[in-house]
Amino acid sequence: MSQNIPQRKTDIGPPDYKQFLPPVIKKNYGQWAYHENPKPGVLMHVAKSGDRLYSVRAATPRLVSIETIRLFADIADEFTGGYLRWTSRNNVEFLLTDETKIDPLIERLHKEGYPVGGTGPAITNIVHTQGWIHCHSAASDASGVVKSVMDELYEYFVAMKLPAKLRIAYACCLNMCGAVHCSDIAILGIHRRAPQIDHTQVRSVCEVPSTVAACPTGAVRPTTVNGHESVEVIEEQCMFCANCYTVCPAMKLNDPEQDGLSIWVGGKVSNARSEPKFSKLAIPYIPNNPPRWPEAVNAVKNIVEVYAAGARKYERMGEWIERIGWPKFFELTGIEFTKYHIDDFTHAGESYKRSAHLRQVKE
Amino acid sequence: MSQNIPQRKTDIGPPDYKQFLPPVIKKNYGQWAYHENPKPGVLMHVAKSGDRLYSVRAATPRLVSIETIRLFADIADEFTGGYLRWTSRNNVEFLLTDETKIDPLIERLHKEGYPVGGTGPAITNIVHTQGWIHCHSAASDASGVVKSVMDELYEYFVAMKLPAKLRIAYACCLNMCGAVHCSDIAILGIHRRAPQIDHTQVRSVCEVPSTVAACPTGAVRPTTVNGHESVEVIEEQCMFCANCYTVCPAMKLNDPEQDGLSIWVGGKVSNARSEPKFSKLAIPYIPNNPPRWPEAVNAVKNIVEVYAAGARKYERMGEWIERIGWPKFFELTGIEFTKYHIDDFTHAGESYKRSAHLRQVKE
Amino acid sequence: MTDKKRDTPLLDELETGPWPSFVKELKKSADNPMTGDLLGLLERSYEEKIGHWKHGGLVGVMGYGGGVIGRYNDLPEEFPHCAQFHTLRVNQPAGWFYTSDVLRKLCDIWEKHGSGVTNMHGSTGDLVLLGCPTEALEPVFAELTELGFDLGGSGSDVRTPSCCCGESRCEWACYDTMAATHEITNEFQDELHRPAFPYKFKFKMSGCPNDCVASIARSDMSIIGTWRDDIKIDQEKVRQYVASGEVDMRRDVTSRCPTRCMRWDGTTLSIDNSNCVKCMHCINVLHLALSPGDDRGAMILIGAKAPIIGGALLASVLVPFLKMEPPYDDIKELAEAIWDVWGEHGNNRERVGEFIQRVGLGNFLEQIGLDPVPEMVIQPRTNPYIFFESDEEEE
Amino acid sequence: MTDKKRDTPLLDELETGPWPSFVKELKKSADNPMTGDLLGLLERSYEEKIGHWKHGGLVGVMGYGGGVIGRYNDLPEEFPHCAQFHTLRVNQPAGWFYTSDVLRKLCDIWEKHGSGVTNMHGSTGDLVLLGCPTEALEPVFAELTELGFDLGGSGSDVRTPSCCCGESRCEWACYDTMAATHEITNEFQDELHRPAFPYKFKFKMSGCPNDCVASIARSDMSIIGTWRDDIKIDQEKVRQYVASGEVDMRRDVTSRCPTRCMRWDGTTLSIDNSNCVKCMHCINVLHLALSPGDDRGAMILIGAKAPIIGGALLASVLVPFLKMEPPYDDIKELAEAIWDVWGEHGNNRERVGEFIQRVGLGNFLEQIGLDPVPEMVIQPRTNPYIFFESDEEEE
Ligand code: SRM
Ligand code: SRM
Ligand code: SRM
Ligand code: SRM
Ligand code: SF4
Ligand code: SF4
Ligand code: SF4
Ligand code: SF4
Ligand code: SF4
Ligand code: SF4
Ligand code: SF4
Ligand code: SF4
Repeated sequence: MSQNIPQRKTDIGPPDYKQFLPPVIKKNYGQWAYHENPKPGVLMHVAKSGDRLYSVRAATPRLVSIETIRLFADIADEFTGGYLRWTSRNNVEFLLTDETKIDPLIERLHKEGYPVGGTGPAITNIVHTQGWIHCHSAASDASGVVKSVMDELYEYFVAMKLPAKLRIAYACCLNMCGAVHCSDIAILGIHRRAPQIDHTQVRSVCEVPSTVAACPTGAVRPTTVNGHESVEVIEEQCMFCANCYTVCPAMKLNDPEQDGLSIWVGGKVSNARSEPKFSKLAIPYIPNNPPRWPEAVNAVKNIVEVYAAGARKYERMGEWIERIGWPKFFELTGIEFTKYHIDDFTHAGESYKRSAHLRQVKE
Repeated sequence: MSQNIPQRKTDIGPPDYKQFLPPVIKKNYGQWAYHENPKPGVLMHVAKSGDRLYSVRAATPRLVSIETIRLFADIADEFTGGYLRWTSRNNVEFLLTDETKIDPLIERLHKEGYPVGGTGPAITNIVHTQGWIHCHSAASDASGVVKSVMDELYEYFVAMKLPAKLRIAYACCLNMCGAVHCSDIAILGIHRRAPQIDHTQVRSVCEVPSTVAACPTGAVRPTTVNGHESVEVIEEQCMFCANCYTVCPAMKLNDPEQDGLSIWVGGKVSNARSEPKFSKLAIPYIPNNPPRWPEAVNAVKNIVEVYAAGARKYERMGEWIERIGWPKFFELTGIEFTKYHIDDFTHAGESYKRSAHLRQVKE
Repeated sequence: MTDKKRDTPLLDELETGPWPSFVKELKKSADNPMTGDLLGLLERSYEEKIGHWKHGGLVGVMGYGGGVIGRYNDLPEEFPHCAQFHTLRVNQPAGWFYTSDVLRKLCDIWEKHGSGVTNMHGSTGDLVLLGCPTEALEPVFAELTELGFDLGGSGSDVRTPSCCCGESRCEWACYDTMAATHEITNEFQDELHRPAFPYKFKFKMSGCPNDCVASIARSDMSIIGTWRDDIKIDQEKVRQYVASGEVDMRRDVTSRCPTRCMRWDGTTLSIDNSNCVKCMHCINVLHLALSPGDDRGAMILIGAKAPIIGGALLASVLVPFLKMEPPYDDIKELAEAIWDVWGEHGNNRERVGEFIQRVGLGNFLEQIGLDPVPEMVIQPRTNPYIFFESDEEEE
Repeated sequence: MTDKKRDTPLLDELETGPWPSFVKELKKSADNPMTGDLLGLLERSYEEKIGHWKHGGLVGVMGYGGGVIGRYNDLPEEFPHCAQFHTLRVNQPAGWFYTSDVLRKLCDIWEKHGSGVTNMHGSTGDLVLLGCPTEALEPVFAELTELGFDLGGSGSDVRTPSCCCGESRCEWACYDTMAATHEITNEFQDELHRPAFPYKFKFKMSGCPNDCVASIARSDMSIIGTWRDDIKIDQEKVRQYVASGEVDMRRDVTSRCPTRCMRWDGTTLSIDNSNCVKCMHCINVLHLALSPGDDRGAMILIGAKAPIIGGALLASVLVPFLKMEPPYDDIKELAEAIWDVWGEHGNNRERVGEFIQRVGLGNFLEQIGLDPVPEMVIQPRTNPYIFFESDEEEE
């Protein structure tokens, strides 16, 4: 059992964060007075003691090579005494106290290809997932779509010119590992073909009852194929969620022609002003078009631009849409409203408009 | 087949309303300019032509004898030229043009025991149902509860001293024939004991499959009793809705000790300001205590008074509660919040507080 | 025994107090033996805290499947005169308008054959004749039709439509609710009298979003008047409201507008009508100064109902705006299209609102031939469970 | 063949443009044969528009049930070096703080045994080492623990908790998120490493309602800082904001307060704190002038998750306010009470939020021993389907 295994400890837990904190933080921990955001990507936190901490935030593609981490380590040594952190949205932050080093640091990061920005009313890094890099379930790539979209929205990362923060998330399948369900704009990989069953594989790797139970619509039924227990799928009842595939690898949904992306809008997480909101369907389907997914990129860009032009200061995407009404959102963006936009899942009825409160109806 | 049946027409539909309209309405139909509410129970509608119509509104117990209808007819002849109507909330309205007759008419109606009021920011008649007068399903009486409550709230009918309209509804069982689900205050008869099955009756008058299908929680199961098909009820799964009883008379839920009333608040129908709202549970259970249901009367009165003291002008019950928050409503009214208040039906999760937006929490 | 039955000490307590007493009403008709017995039976319920009516009973008038609710008491030996105590639901005239003359004639019929007790009116809107023995049903019906009245609905049919008084009196009515109700009731006499649906189907018509017949909460098809142009403002009268101190524009009006689309600058009220949701509030408050626009019509909402069994539903938007012109063919055709689909695919005892939830509004629209529009929803779906159709996939 | 594999014209297009390129990152490590093959495999996916990974695979380190995601490609003959390409989820230090020194050591380990590719960080918060052959799992793990790092969660266990930077830098933090996260992560090492729950269980800690780790959307137990006394106002600084023209008090602040509980009279800002719902907006905007009160703590919310399978859930209020004091026993006990109930009665693959929906929040509270309070709901129930309990009936 223990052959070849080097000496090791277990259950030690993560390292104590305190050892990685810069002195200015250790000293002023919990004693911060206020902050400012002097320029895109730069935060200044001022302690009650008067001490100042500067955080310089740079974009990363999240998927980074150890060469890049070493580069960041070198940069940290040069500018911050070796201190840095990552943010909850995969940006790297260099933590320094010497104000004069900010501009050289920014310059250096830009030179290395890691632009500084993402603070304040801006678009910050896209929270995303594995895609074709690592996940069996992916209906599209993740990193490639993110790169393509951010190349196009770059100006909104390096400047603070939007009405409010705009959070984009990406997930490559309905498991939504990437916060997609509560984002200002979300891009979601979707399947559109019922699972193709490999009956031989079912036999060897799947439990029929748990596969049947996995399907929320009851589309998966037990059956017998060539005298062996297997499953079948009632295609009209399938909405391509892939939950059956998660429990049974023999139920592949991936399909080069049918897979693609959908776009969602108007979610948020923060409690600022309005309560957290789910993202809502904007565009049901856009075909996969690697390497740059131009249709998806344009769709996202269009939504950002219409929002930027119409929203009031401090108004997040969803707050703006609720103010103008969904009919107006579809009108302004030119997106078509279809039956797919109308919820038909468990709580569907709760989304029907149950009042006479309607804005001016076009003739 | 046609023995003893007098000559008769069918499918003639209701009489044409036009023949019952007073001349001032016929003349100014669709040509009204504005209205005023000069005093409680009196409306003045002014036509573009300058003509005026006065409507004097009197309470009725809805359940009225033909003697009373004849009395109203006589009063109408005396004051309005014979014209009258009923409202959507069971008040009677006398329709006249001669302003000088208003006060004598009011006096007369009061003398006969039919008080005038119910307009404007007031409590108007209670929309209600049959109760023990006529329905097999009733968990309490209707008319008796209504009479008891309105005796106590009378002052709010004959004056216009509330922040806004306050609509009360009563229904004697969960079928809610009386608009209970969208009322400022609703009183609802409820059962609290699972159906007692009369197996002999099941055999003769019920279909087992439809009885089983009627139960929303799956509490009714087919079974065999003394060799005959019948049903049984899993008591823990029963929430006393009586739907099984509606389709199968052998499943009686009525019970002198367990039946009673529940109180609901904060619903509305109009689209004014806020969208229509459902009523929400305030008090899960109050025992039946005829003939005057004092506990229920006091509970309703308490809610009315707390509302009257706290709401702003034009704020309906539900709007007031939403402004101050439900925790405050329970605090101010002294009503206990229990697990029964927490929804556990189909869309229960939609009622959980899914945000950090909380008012000051008491220590 | 008659005496003992008439002894009603508990009910007598409900004769006191300022509110009109239903016990007094019953006593007014108590010479009628049916009502006499009813009083005794009710007193018994008050003593025992339980009802004494039995479940349903198949009675009615010939050729009709609805309009009568059969009812028998469970103590027929003690209270024989109300042993059979059915109700007749008489279709009220639109808007509940009557003359003294016609009321007296109705009373005469009911005195002759029934208990003399009525409900003015039932919750659905019918004039309810409460307490009819089986053998009197046909004579009452014959005399009613002779007088020009017909029965309303009961069972799985169109239920008696009802409406607010609308244009007969109310300046806010955006269409003629009474005319529409009368027309629709007459058009669907067969559907009203002969239950052939999966369940009941109620129409209610309100002239404006104040919804004075609670149509959005209580009808399968709710027709609510509205407008699509701008609110009309008489600025002079607005200023008078303010000058008189009667209205505080911010507190009472602009801050209560649900979309805050109004501005009062001290002299002029302006409304961003593109964001007005026609809630009626400002018009209600400033009723001498404001009124609905001129381009009036109605919206159609679908599927309200009481909670049994999937939970109560408010009606939801089906047609955001429709000009309401006699003979209201659009509405008739829409209703028929709905009945076709629901009639064929609806389960027994499944209201149309529940049916739509089951099949999905999108599919329902497709089946009745309406295009989806964003006005129908509060918001698009939040879950990713889209039933993509394969023809689409082929595109 | 190596050459042909390295020919990646589609991916190469993603090296251009201003945003940092993941393709460049891959190429930086492409001397590593694993990453070289990964590039080839990915190019194939771009050509074919389909992924080339196979479903799961039971691999891990000894004694642990989680922390490693097994992954195999489906073209092992063409791309043998990434035929086994597992990931190790390394539990990040709270707040994602590092020194250059420790990062270099991590890189050295990963260079020695793995692909050289990482995710900084995964969506749950782990430092993800992407691409490890099976035989290297144990050596990597041993070297990681030697360096002071441990694995995070995967499978049906506690998932790696994460938090916002909180008191390390942010003046709004209402409790010490990093300390709480570190403490809770260490307390539950066993639950984190040895899956024994019905499904995953995520903790996320945010210092205030801005919720910078999206805890309310993405964690089974969301701990959000808040306060229960009054917002602190420096009136002088408020006036400076106005004087400088930077802030329009009505447009930017008072009219955006969700409960409109603020008043600005031109010189003084007053807040009706009893109606403030602590949304943070006014503090966010007037950050130099306003701050959360002094009586700080956190609320606990429960049950957020992604849509699979009943639809996405946001977390809902479980404890409206709790003082957050080390060693956070209240929270530990609460979590354990929840796991006991959910562990016993939860279905396989049923998140705690779904479990609560199934059994009902009321019952769940009873089982974990919390009293119901109105703060837990938006509103009380609207349907009348109350499961009255019979002991109550007996009272
Ligand atoms: C560094 C970071 C926390 C961390 O520990 O990593 C952080 C840091 C700050 N956040 Fe945040 N937020 C961070 C993720 C978030 C998230 C989570 C997310 O996006 O996934 C949210 C919720 C987003 C949402 O609602 O969808 C978030 C919602 C906010 C808000 C509320 C914004 C709003 O109006 O809705 C504020 C307040 C503000 O911006 O005025 C805020 C404010 C701040 C402040 C000003 C707090 C402070 O005083 O330090 C920090 C700088 C903000 C900035 O970037 O402009 N932070 N912030 C995260 C940076 C992510 C990044 O790299 O871009
Ligand atoms: C007569 C009647 C219609 C009918 O055809 O029978 C009617 C008549 C008027 N209603 Fe109504 N409403 C009538 C039932 C309703 C109902 C239905 C109900 O209560 O079941 C509602 C919806 C109630 C709800 O939301 O729960 C209703 C909500 C309104 C409103 C909106 C009130 C609000 O702020 O929410 C107004 C506007 C107002 O009061 O300013 C209104 C206004 C009016 C006006 C002023 C309209 C007019 O210009 O003629 C009428 C006199 C109102 C008054 O009584 O103060 N009427 N009104 C009904 C009288 C019932 C009664 O006997 O008391
Ligand atoms: C008479 C009346 C109550 C009243 O006192 O006014 C009434 C009485 C009955 N209703 Fe009702 N409903 C009456 C209006 C309503 C309304 C209100 C409305 O129409 O605006 C509702 C709520 C709105 C709706 O339709 O959802 C209503 C919702 C029900 C339900 C629940 C239906 C549902 O889908 O949830 C039932 C149960 C059923 O249909 O089996 C029901 C069933 C009944 C039955 C037939 C009892 C039964 O199970 O057989 C009651 C007969 C009582 C009796 O002994 O006379 N009654 N019923 C109302 C009809 C009078 C009229 O024609 O004017
Ligand atoms: C690596 C990561 C995505 C990433 O690129 O960052 C990830 C990757 C996977 N997730 Fe996830 N999830 C990851 C964060 C999330 C999150 C976000 C979060 O934790 O904040 C979510 C949404 C929040 C939630 O938990 O609900 C998430 C919701 C899921 C689900 C849906 C769970 C649900 O209850 O709805 C699944 C399906 C499952 O569990 O069977 C899933 C399953 C998976 C699996 C294990 C696929 C599977 O079916 O076996 C993926 C392995 C991918 C791979 O090949 O490495 N992943 N997953 C994230 C973990 C990295 C880390 O440890 O830091
Ligand atoms: S979102 Fe789906 S495809 Fe993407 S990493 Fe998560 S489980 Fe895999
Ligand atoms: S993809 Fe989802 S809906 Fe389709 S069969 Fe599988 S589990 Fe059922
Ligand atoms: S509410 Fe129930 S008990 Fe009352 S009349 Fe309607 S069906 Fe009968
Ligand atoms: S009363 Fe309702 S819940 Fe109880 S058994 Fe009958 S149908 Fe089922
Ligand atoms: S619904 Fe509108 S039109 Fe009809 S009576 Fe009420 S206020 Fe007037
Ligand atoms: S009708 Fe309602 S929404 Fe329209 S302006 Fe008036 S108050 Fe605002
Ligand atoms: S959640 Fe609050 S405390 Fe934490 S970083 Fe964001 S703003 Fe600061
Ligand atoms: S924190 Fe939010 S709710 Fe409280 S006063 Fe400020 S804006 Fe209003």
